[in-house]
Amino acid sequence: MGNFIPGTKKEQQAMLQDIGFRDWEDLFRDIPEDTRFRGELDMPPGRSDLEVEREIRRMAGKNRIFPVMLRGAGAYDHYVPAAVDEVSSREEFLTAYTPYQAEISQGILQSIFEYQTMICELTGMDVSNASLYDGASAAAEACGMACDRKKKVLLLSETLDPRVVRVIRTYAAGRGQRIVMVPAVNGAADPAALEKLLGEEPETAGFLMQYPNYFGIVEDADKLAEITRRAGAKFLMHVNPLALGVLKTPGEIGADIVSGEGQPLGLGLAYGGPYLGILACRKKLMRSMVGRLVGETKDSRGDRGYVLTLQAREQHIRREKASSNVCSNQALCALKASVYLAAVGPAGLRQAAVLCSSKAHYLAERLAGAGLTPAYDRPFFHEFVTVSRDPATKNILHALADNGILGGFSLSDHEILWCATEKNTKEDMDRAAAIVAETLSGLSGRRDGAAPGETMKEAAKKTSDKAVKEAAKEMSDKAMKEATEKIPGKEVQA
Amino acid sequence: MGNFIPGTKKEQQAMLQDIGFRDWEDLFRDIPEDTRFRGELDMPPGRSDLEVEREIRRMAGKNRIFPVMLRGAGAYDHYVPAAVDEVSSREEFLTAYTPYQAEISQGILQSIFEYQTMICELTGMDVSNASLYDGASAAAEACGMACDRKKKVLLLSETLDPRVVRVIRTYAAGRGQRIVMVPAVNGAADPAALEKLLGEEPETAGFLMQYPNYFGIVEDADKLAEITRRAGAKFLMHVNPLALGVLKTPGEIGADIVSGEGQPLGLGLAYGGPYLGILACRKKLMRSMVGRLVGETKDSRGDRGYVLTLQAREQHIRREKASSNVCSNQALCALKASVYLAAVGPAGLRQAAVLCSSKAHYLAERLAGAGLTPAYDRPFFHEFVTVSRDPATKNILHALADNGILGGFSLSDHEILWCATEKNTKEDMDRAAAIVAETLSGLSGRRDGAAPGETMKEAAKKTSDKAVKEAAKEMSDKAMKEATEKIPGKEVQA
Amino acid sequence: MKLIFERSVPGRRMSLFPECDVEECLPEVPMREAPPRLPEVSENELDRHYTALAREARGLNDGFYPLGSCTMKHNPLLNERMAALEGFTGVHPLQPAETVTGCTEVIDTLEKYLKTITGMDRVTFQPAAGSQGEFTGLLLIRAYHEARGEGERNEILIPDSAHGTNPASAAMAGYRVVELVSDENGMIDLEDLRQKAGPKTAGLMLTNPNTVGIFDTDIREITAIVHNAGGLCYYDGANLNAVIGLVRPGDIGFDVTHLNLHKTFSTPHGGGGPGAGPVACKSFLAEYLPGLRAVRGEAGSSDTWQYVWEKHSIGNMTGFYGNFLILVRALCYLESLGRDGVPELAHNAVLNANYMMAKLKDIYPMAYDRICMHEFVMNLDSFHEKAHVSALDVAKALLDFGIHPPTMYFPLIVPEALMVEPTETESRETLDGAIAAFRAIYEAMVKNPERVKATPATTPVRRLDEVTAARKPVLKYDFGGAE
Amino acid sequence: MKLIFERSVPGRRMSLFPECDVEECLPEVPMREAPPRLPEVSENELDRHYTALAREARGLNDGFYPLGSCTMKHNPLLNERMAALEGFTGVHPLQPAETVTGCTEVIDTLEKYLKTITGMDRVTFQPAAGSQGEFTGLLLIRAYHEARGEGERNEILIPDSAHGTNPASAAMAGYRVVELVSDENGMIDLEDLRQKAGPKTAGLMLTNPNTVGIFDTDIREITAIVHNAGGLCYYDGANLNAVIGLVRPGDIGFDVTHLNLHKTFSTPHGGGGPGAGPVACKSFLAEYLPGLRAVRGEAGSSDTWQYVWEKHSIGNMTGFYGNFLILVRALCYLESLGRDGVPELAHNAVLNANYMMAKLKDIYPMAYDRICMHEFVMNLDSFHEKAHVSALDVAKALLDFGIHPPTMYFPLIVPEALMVEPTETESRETLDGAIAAFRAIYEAMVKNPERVKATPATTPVRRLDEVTAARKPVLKYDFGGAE
Repeated sequence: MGNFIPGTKKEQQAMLQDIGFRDWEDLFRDIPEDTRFRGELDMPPGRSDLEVEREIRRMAGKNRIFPVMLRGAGAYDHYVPAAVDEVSSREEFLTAYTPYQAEISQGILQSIFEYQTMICELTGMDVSNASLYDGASAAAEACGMACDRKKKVLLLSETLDPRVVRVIRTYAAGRGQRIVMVPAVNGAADPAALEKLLGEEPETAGFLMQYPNYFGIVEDADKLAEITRRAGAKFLMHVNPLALGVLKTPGEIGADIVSGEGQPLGLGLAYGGPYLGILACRKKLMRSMVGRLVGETKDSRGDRGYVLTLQAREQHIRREKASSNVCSNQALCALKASVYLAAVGPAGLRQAAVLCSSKAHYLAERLAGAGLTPAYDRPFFHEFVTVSRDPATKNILHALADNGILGGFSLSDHEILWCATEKNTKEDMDRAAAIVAETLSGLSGRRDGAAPGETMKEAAKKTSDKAVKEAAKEMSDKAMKEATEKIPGKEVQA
Repeated sequence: MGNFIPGTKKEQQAMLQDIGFRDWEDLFRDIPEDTRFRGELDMPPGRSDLEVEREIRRMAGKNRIFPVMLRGAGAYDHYVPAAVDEVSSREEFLTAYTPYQAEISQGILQSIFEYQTMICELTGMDVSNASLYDGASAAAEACGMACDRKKKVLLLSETLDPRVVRVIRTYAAGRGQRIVMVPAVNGAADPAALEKLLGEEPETAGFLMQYPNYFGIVEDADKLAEITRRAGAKFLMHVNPLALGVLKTPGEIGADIVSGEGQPLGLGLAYGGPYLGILACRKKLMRSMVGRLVGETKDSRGDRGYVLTLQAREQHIRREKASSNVCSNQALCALKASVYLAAVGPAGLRQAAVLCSSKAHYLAERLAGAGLTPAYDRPFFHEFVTVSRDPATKNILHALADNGILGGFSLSDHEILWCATEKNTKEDMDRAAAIVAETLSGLSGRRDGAAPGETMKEAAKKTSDKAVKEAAKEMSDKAMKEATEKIPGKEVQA
Repeated sequence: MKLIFERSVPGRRMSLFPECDVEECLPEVPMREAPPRLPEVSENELDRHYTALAREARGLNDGFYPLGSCTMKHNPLLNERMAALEGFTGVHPLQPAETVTGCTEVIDTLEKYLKTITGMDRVTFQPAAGSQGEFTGLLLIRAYHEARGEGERNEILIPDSAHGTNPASAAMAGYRVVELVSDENGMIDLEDLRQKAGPKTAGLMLTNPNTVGIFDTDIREITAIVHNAGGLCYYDGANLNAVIGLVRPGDIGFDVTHLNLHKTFSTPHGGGGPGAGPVACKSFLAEYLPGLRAVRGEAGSSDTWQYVWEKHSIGNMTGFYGNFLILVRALCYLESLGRDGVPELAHNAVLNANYMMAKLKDIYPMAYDRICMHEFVMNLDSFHEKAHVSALDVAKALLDFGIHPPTMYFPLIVPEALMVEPTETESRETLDGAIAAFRAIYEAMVKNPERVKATPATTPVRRLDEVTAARKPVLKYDFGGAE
Repeated sequence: MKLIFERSVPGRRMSLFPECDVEECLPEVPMREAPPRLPEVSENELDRHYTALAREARGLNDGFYPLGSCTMKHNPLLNERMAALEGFTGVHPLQPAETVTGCTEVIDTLEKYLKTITGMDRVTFQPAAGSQGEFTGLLLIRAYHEARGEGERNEILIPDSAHGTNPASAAMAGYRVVELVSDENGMIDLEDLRQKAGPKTAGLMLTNPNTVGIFDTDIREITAIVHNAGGLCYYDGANLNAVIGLVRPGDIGFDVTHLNLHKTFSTPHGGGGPGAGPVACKSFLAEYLPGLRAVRGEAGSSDTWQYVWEKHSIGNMTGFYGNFLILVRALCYLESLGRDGVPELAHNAVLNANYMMAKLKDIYPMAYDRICMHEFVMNLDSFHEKAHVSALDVAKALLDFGIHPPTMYFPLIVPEALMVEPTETESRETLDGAIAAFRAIYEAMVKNPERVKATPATTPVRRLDEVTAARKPVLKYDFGGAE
């Protein structure tokens, strides 16, 4: 049994007696007997390291690790440079507490200051906080920041990640804020609908869109920003930071608050966590920023140094009047992201973005050739949705899984959300497309869809069957609605 | 392509010109053209980290990792505490050079001083060096230390690990030393033969035995030591340091020089290396000790500190008169062993030794019950040899491998050298014995051997068939001889 | 120390990604005007930069860390090895449930252990931190009252000694905070509570032992008063380390609690996160729990796993299933401890705190002169009055002894507070060393208070100007030139 | 700093091993009288101890390390990740050959790369270090001569500038060492060589560039003279970093060479080891190579792998197949560099050395005033004469600038030598920083030599008394009491 207590029983007894206690009971005499738990915990007896390791390895061994992943939908299979693990596993970073004692915590404070700077560079914002729990909760905090006493309505694009929407809804419920969804057309928020809702809801605090959106589409953010700001509401963007290696920045677009999921920046998939919540804003919103901030200052000898700052916003001073209850960040995850961004640099980040985009477009073409029609006719980054004529999703994903490939994420019986990253090779994608083609031809025999080997563009040109397209569109809208509903009754992931 | 050169091509060009060179050719103008290699290296083009990792992982994936190992024979499957990896992967230890600059290398120097102390504690010797390459080369250096100008004959027990013998022979050939093997009886060096050889070879420098020996047997070291020392030769022992957690120490037995393989002390199997050569001796031999030594001293303020010392023995001062050409140690491996020994402590080391011994004895009983007779009637630690009536070795090992078990090491068609450690569970060993029993009964049908389920003791009692025992004995002696021959023509490991 | 941006040289880079093996292609959308000014460095430079930062950081591995209320106990090394297994790190959160049964076993096993430790019936691992756990717990309470048509209950009772997160969480959940007064022992004033509990009361938030390190002996009466008023009781698990295995919140009237895996359950703090703040509750609240749960399909299809929601789930706190890798570490820890190891840790946490308190109380005034639990609070008001030496000064002086200072100025009800929590993983010699340091600082203060106020003198930087930092915030590197 | 034994308290321990699940049993043989006095500590204490040691160690990650002849280049981080893969670390060396084909591929691929880099025909990975590589190479030479009935050849020619390991290795291999004189350029005196090469000559050991950092331009003539005398030529690969990809020992008359994977091929030095010293040779020496090699069985049984010996193998240098995990790292490195990256590294290694030399030679006298290769040697005899400041003093002064000093007092043919090898993985800023430090030390010496002699002042300990250490050796901890 490991208990990590250095002192032997004899030492413990000696210490007890040294300070005037007979035994453990005596030490705990202040705790009333009727509050004591006198039973035995329903746990196995303690175990040695060797045994614990064997047991935990057994559990890890039960999971299936897919050598090839074509699934994203909010968590992305990117390459993690060795430096990221090396740095973040150093015990000085791993086991430190929040750097309240600045004199002996410059290493951590500076690393956060560097992180804040990098996030500002990526987003084009003026202020980044020290990080939050994950992308979804960061988006929820962004929404909270946008609201005030008068303005408590938030417009969310229907093309947001449904998991992000869920967290926003959960947070908003507590805060008494109202969520209104802005409908989408062809996979992107409908500008007309947004304009209309902004008119109908004068208490609107802000509008939040995702960039690229849940379906991988890069929406016309400039137009949406312009409409939003014209109505006097704040423009919020939820971003994939890796895509910001190339895309026009939220700063350039005119966003007021930016949230994002930092997982693509060197964090493993890890069954969904720990991830990294990015949150940044314009300078004017600095004092309503949620979470920790590190600032530069000088020490008593005039040397540069870093401290936690603007703590007047925070809960340990403001208590119930704080901007949020957040009192930690994901410092180690922010460190990982910093090391990632320092390792790739501007050129490497661009390269990663170009690789992701290029591979996704190649995959889309190959899947179109295999018979999976693109669901939307919009520019996309590294994710896209396909529609099948038959309800083939399950068959396709099973066939891929049988070949060691985690296929795209099922949106419906007909729709799949695919993703490609720099880790996917041409060969892997060709193999996946061949498996898809085989599955589809096995399912339906061939009708008038795309012939195998056709490219997406060719297929799109050919698909003149309006009814099919409409059907696909409807299904896709339905899936979207279901996904963004507050509580689905039951959800099966396949 | 990774080249790890910080400077860009432009920077490189600027530096070249800054110091007066036109280009690379100009910088290398002193190298005669007729010595230059102007071809292209027969290697692939450089690759990115992602690609290299994919390629190397592919290679690692080709190896088979056995979840259960019952094989030792010089490399042991022990539990490696997490602390060992944690400490030894710190870049300060990993990437440092030999601690020649003592002022900034106290951490490494002290860790070696601690290692030296621990090895002295384990072996009962006065002086340990800072470590050598592996057990075999340490034994070879021990033999070299034992010799002088007059005494150049080394007696080696036939029960030594044949791989150790090979390295000793290789080293001795260079040094012009002569090796004479001391024959074994029933798996242990024959005291009478040793006494006779010592009489016949007046130039004998020393006698080397292994403890426990290659077949797992703990020989009567006291008697062998007494005979050796009476003849005026040095008594050398090659040890398993883990067994020294319980066994009478070489110091108590009266050894002059101790070598050993440190791999059991927290080093992985790693396909044979890097391992750790242990070398320790009596104080009187200190100045002929091979390799590095760290000593305690004081700094100019009187503070305690550590330095490399007694360097007058070493090759960078003595050149061809040095005690050896060794100019590095296995510092990181010695560090691992130190951390291991600090983690287990005296009680943990004893526990590990008791577990190993107990499991091996249980395994021997179960295998005897399954039909594999013990080859020798001697006390053993955690290895032992079995004999089968039929030439069943290959079948047994294949059957075990099919079940994820790396069986014992094949010594011959009939003989297997088994090992058990603290990592083997009763269940695993029962399973292995059942597979052995099944294989044997499938092979031969049952004759008059042990009935399944019999214990070793019962089986030994029953086996009265002298001829079988003799045959087994003979085979085993033959295997031993072959194993210790200098160069087998061909060796197949199964 | 240089910033990484100051080590950057244009054009330098590492080689991480392969050439593109398909046609290069970006969407036809507006692109950023200029690349982000990220550092451009070689791996060697990067490695040295972060090594230099690490050398100016302080981990538990660097020495004693008696930060009150933070439970800075040893983080077992095995846990890190286990959390790094590819079988965990390589799992996509949206994989089919039947391919992640190892993760599910981790979660289910940890839930089982936390249930028996808390005396509760169900656990959710959604919350990524203690504060999010509080928020979650309050949303459960809110959902409960609303379902019963008692949505008008809009007050949460919180003692004045509470950590600021409690009121902040209550506010986030839309509640009005009603502050309870502590008595001279730092315990809840029952009369005050009786007056404030009523038809508006949604619930009570309490940690026990409380933030001054004292176990509130009226706890059963306190929870009964709240229950009688129709409210629910929330146990803030921040101080569970003192009584784990000895007292279970579920046994003494609490309905819901969060646990800090990064405190009581030994997962590393990471310089401020990630932690994990699972919430345990009684069965009547289970239907409101957030997040999806993987369960084995109905009989007859035992190989089919699926994800299900609770009937009236409040939603999601984080995108997927919380900070999973933190759960792996906590599970390792509990597997190591086992049923007997759990109460032992509480014994020794309390022993170590009382030992230090006993050895210091002759010169360091304690806020409460009674047996403490896992931590104790000094009141250095008299130091300040006599020698103008503040709690801050004493804390900074400890830095020169290589000791991480205690928590300062918390709880708010104690002036010039220093809160010391040694934890059970410290040896007697470490405690004795810290005691000697405290006593040496006291001696220095008596002889020469200015010396104490001039500390620290051995740290990479000296006392930092926090006022200017807040007044003229510089929150990112200034690259110079036009922005 | 405490020794780990001084942190030990009887009875403390970690919990690493399970209870015994079978009957406990030890062989009936004599047991040790008392347990070894190993440390008794908790994991927390152990972790802190080694952290404290690490903080007083200096890795490449801590800064510039221009140790001449040691090639302290950056150790790529990916290599460590790859060497830690369980697919490598978990392989028993005596597993059946067909279950270790991944290891065999590592070895065979690395052999292929080292063959093309050296211009040789075969490689053995048996030697665990450069010195063992030398010994191996000499045993090959010995076996060759003996096989031809020329066993009387018992002399090895070695320049006076050589590293001490060369003569020591020759002695170990049973050879008499004949020293060759260096000329005023640090190169071999051809006349001297012609006189000494003869029927007794077994071979020549040479490194080129030599230990003073100069490429011996007569190299082809040198090897021809030795060959004509019937001897073989051994290339000491210690300085290969200067010319890798540009000059191949196999092309310029060498028959056998060792390589230091921990120098040229970026594997970490580990504080003194483990490294690896593979030996490459021409095909006529291959039949003598040591160690077993896994090969695929004959045609028709392509799935059967087996281990084979060379026909006249000299035996084994290490127990199994050398330091395998070091090979994995070197392979990673070469996979990263590729055919174009290899010569680039040599270019930049030489550029960096010449850059530093050019920026220092106005005040620091160079032993040889000509283009250097990857390192250069200063001769500070004049400093010593003028200001009584020795090479040692300059080295120690560099410590206060956070720079690891160059190699001191080597090679022996240069008095007051400092040998500087920057390596290719250092940036211009790092070189400029070191140049500034050297210049500052020079200024200090001119103004106040005593200040230089009082260095280092910023290190955990000051200059240590090495004389007493050697005179009264204390080589292990004194536990006190009766031993």
